[in-house]
Amino acid sequence: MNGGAWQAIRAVAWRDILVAMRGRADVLTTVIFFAIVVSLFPLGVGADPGILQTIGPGVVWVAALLASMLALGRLFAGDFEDGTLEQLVLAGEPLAMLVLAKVTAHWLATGLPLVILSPLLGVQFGLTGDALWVMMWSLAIGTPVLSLLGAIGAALTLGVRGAGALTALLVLPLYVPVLIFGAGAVSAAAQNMQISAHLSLLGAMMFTAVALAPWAIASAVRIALE
Amino acid sequence: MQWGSVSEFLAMGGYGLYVWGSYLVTALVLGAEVLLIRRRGRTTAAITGPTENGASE
Amino acid sequence: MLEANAISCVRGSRRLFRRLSFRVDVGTALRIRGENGAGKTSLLRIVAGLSTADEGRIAWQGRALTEYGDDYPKQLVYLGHSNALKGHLSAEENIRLGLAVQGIEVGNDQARDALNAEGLAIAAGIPVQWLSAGQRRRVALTRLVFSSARALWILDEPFNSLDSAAIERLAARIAQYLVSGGIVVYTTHQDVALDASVHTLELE
Amino acid sequence: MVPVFAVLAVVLGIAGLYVGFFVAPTDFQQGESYRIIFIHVPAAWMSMFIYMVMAFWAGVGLTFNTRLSSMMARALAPTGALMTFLALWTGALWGKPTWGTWWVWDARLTSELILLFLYIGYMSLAAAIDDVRRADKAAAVFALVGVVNVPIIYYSVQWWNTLHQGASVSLTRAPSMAQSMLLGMLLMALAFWMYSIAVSLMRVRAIIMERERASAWAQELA
Repeated sequence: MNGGAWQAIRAVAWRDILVAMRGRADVLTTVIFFAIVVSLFPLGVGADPGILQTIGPGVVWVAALLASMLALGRLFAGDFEDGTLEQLVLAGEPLAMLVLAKVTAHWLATGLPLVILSPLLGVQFGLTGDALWVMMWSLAIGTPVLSLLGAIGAALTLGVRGAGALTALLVLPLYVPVLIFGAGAVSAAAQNMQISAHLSLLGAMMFTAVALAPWAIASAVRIALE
Repeated sequence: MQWGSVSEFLAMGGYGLYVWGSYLVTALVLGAEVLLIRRRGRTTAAITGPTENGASE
Repeated sequence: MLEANAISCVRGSRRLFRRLSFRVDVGTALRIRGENGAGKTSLLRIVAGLSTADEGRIAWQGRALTEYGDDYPKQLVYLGHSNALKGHLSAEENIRLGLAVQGIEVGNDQARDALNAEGLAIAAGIPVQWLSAGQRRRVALTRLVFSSARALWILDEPFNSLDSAAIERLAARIAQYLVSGGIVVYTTHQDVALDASVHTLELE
Repeated sequence: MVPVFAVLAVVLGIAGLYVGFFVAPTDFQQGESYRIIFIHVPAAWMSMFIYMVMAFWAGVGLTFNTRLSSMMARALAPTGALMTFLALWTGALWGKPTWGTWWVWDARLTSELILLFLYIGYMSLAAAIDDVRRADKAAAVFALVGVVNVPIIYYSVQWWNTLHQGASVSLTRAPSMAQSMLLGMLLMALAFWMYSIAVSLMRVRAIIMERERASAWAQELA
């Protein structure tokens, strides 16, 4: 990759991070949504520690999944309306790389906070040190996949009526494998069973997503701008 | 040919509800699909009418 | 040299134009006229390579756009209806980062000088969303200061919401760019005099 | 061409049903309820097969920009979704007498459910976009992304099922297949295949006519 491409990628990522920092409200909504959804479950299911401990991993993971899906609305929509997305396509650099830069910046603003907050919420469910540690790891590996898959849905539904709900409908089925192995890893750790299988499969999904998703996102963006 | 009588066939060894339930719904659904498509074809043909290139054969 | 022969474009179930041909040589500008919805913007987007014509072919320096891939966009600047500015960021940041994405390196002071020349010194540091429409358009147009190296400018209603002084400045800059061997394809509903050779294309 | 497949579908269907109900013996373990297999398994196979064919046409339409292949993909989707629904419906009705519950979190049924969501996602994306050409292309991208994910979803659900349930409750272990049972199922599968082709061709003709009407109006307007 020549210098120009790297410079463009850095500029795209840095610009999005700046925008995320300036518009902190958006970042906070994702994290607060995550916290609220997690704390709803004990109210619904009752505070019996036994139950909470078994459903804890699944609840935190589903909440993280929904929170990251909620945040997808801001990934391309803003750039689509103000015309910056067009300039990305006309930058003459591989669009898949520029899009990957955007998703990375988006993950830093919305995925990473979930990872950092998750142990705090795991404690609510009586999960111990080991399970909490694995929860952070599984989310750290899993949330990038959620962002990448979600970005495909977000790009496909640009400028479409009811894009939010439609993106959810498109990406939730694709999230299933990530949820299974993510939550599986945490509940395995909670019963101090083997977790290496879960995490390595999650890792495999992450690398596949990083390799393949950008091309799908790029073609979806080009189609949206036609 | 192990069905003694029609009623035995319908009873389907006591599972009649489930077996016929599935077959009936399948038949209904497939039949409905065919009818819907035919209606969809006819409405388009009706609207198109005799266009200059006679698209609705 | 930009050339289009027999291009046509259908959007949804409406045909915008059919069998349209034109040629724009170095140093000349092509103004595209037509009422709203006649397909002016669609034509500009086709020329920029953002979308593809249903029929016909566009050639840039003799080669069809389809053969270029990523290096055709490298030779043009496209300014659409929207200003391509991020509201949260300041004018300076928008220019610097916006151009960096296009591969044009611009330092802080260069950006500030360009904004001063455009009379936007005070606005350089504040988020663009608090500027007026005219000021935002002028910030967007400042990109042209750094794009004279590009061979083709595609401008969609560049004079929109500009005051007369700004219109004159822009007209002068376009004329100067044309003299230095550039090509401009643009649309405008205001009759702005450009002292360069301008052809007009009417879209019914 | 449609009538050919329609006739084939009917003939194979009747043959299959005949074999299924009158030749195949009663299953010693499940009694007569297993006869649902004659539509459950073909429907499940077709739901997977149609998604692959749909993704193939979508891919062709996307790469070669051929409108007809995108239309073919759009024509296949509803039938595929229907087959998935039938697989789920018959699976539930089969589960009730055999395991006492309408819905069983069996690996295959669960992935069928997710496949249904993928179909619905494809169709609603295509329907939500007004510009027909963009709708075809966007839906095609989703179909391709889907087809890459279907095996991943299938195996992760499989893995998840063995983890939580153990292999006891599973449809995969079909009852020991007497010769005639297998024949009945294969005949029905072929019948479903012919049916799907016939119905999709009918629908693609309707889509072509609709789009010709749309462009015919464009000519008159211009």
